[in-house]
Amino acid sequence: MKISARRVETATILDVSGNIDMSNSPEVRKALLREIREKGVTRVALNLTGVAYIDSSGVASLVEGLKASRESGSRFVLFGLSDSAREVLKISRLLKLFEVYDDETQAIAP
Amino acid sequence: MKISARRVETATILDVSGNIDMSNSPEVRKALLREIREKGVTRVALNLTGVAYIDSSGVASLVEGLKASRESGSRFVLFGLSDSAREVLKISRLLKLFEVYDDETQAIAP
Amino acid sequence: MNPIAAKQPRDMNKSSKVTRAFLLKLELRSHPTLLCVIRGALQPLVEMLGFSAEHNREIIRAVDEAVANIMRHSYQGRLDQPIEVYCNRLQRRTNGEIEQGVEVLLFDCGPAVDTTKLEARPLDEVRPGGLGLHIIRGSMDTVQYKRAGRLNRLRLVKYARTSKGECGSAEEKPS
Amino acid sequence: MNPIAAKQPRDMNKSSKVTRAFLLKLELRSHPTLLCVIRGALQPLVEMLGFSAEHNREIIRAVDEAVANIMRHSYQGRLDQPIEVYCNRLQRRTNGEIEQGVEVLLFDCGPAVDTTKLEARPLDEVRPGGLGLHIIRGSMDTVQYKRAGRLNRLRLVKYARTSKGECGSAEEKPS
Ligand SMILES: Nc1ncnc2c1ncn2[C@@H]1O[C@H](COP(=O)(O)OP(=O)(O)O)[C@@H](O)[C@H]1O
Ligand SMILES: Nc1ncnc2c1ncn2[C@@H]1O[C@H](COP(=O)(O)OP(=O)(O)O)[C@@H](O)[C@H]1O
Repeated sequence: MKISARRVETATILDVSGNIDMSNSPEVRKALLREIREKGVTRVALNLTGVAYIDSSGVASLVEGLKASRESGSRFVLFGLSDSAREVLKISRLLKLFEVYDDETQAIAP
Repeated sequence: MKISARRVETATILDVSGNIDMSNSPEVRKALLREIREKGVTRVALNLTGVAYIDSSGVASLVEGLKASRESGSRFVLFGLSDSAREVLKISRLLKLFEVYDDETQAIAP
Repeated sequence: MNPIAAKQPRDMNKSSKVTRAFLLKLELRSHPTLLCVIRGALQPLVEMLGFSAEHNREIIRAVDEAVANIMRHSYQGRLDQPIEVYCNRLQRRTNGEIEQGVEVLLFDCGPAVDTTKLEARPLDEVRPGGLGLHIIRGSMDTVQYKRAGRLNRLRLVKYARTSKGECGSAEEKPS
Repeated sequence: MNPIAAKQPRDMNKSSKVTRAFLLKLELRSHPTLLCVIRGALQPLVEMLGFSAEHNREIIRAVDEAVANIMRHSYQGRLDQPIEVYCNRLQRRTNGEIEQGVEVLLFDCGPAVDTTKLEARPLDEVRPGGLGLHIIRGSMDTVQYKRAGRLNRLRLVKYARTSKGECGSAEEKPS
């Protein structure tokens, strides 16, 4: 799993590739919280295009990201979900809780 | 592994997807020989774009295809090779023996 | 040496209409970086059995979550403890139709699972964690925890629906 | 019940500078449709060990060809015979540098391999077949066939080259 951040105006896009499971979800959590709490960032978009699989510990990291963004008054959005990622959010009854977009353009549109 | 044939003028394109190994290389061999021996077909192009892995039994099927095409006076060409497919042909010293193209347009160009 | 090795389950041939064929056994340690190895082995295996792509993903997800729970709870994060995964192909005859299924058995040597703690939490509260059991139960037809001697055994079973069932399961469940 | 199960190899700890850690054991039957399961398990495993993508593919290819040979030659196409695959992580110290390696041990219960037949054929003749051994030997650092009691054991070892070696191996071999 690799994760890296890029800045597009006042949004940060976090690109992840590889699978997210118990072995690396703490890294995802750390990167998410760091970017969300960064000053001046109004939106953090997590790019899951390169992620085929997310387990429940990965989902837990996303929920932590969401809570942190609510605290800091910024937006946390997801895009590029695989069928598997969508299913695990759905079965966890969290799909409607997240702002989910198809692609980057939509995810960072004003 | 799935294999299907389509006709483009006097050429036949065989699209394969999945991996080719000992469990299914006889199917590949059969499909290849059938198309190569088909009357009026001047060229058979094997589309390996969807094939990540070929083992030595798959390579053996390709060699049989090549021999059959020489017998029938037609051409047998490959395109869309993955790194792995290229490597197994190279290590078998067969890469130079085959006509290998990058894509379909080149593979069926007159 | 390995206490698990001798304990191949022999108690599962009771059900008369179900036939069972051994497909694969995996032995590994309780290190989370090995979860991807289990998924990598299981993916082509369940694909072979004729499950739909969505059912494949459910099976992989359930096994992954169940092994993660063994690592986290049964072994409390220790990285070098033994885990065994057995995969069997099942066939059963229902109403004259043959259904293909898969049975995954997970063994660990941790302390007996406290079954009163095996509670999937209600999902209306939004908080991280506590989703694993919910995912496992929602993905498989059978989820059975059992103490077998000094081992914990988790039995997961899922059948591929027949064409009739396939339609039924394609419907959206009310949520 | 399984004759292989009791025969875990214990003869490999002789070399003093090499440390070995168990990673994975796979047990399966000699059915070619299971080759993809072995590749599926090994791929993430060797990826973890820090091999280059090309070396990863070489290891997977060697193991796949070796298991195919067991199915074809040792078991003569019978589909229900036992095969065991052990994967160990190796570390060795050469010139003060630590090299990561992988050891794959394959066991089968077929008749003793006739080592005089283990001949990779010359490649100048173009004909189908006879490529497996050539691929296995060209992909791994060590390829050792050995009779171990009533079992055949094939030992495959490959080390990830250190940064120095990496440059060297990137050169085209003369062909
Ligand atoms: N293999 C196991 N061994 C022991 N306890 C378990 C096991 N699996 C689950 N549990 C118990 O069930 C609870 C719920 O598990 P789960 O839904 O996966 O959520 P989480 O792992 O995030 O707590 C766990 O907190 C634990 O107490
Ligand atoms: N596991 C094995 N058991 C017995 N004989 C083997 C085994 N592997 C290889 N051989 C022998 O080595 C020969 C060369 O093998 P290989 O190069 O893989 O080509 P092929 O399998 O196409 O014959 C085989 O024909 C067989 O006689």
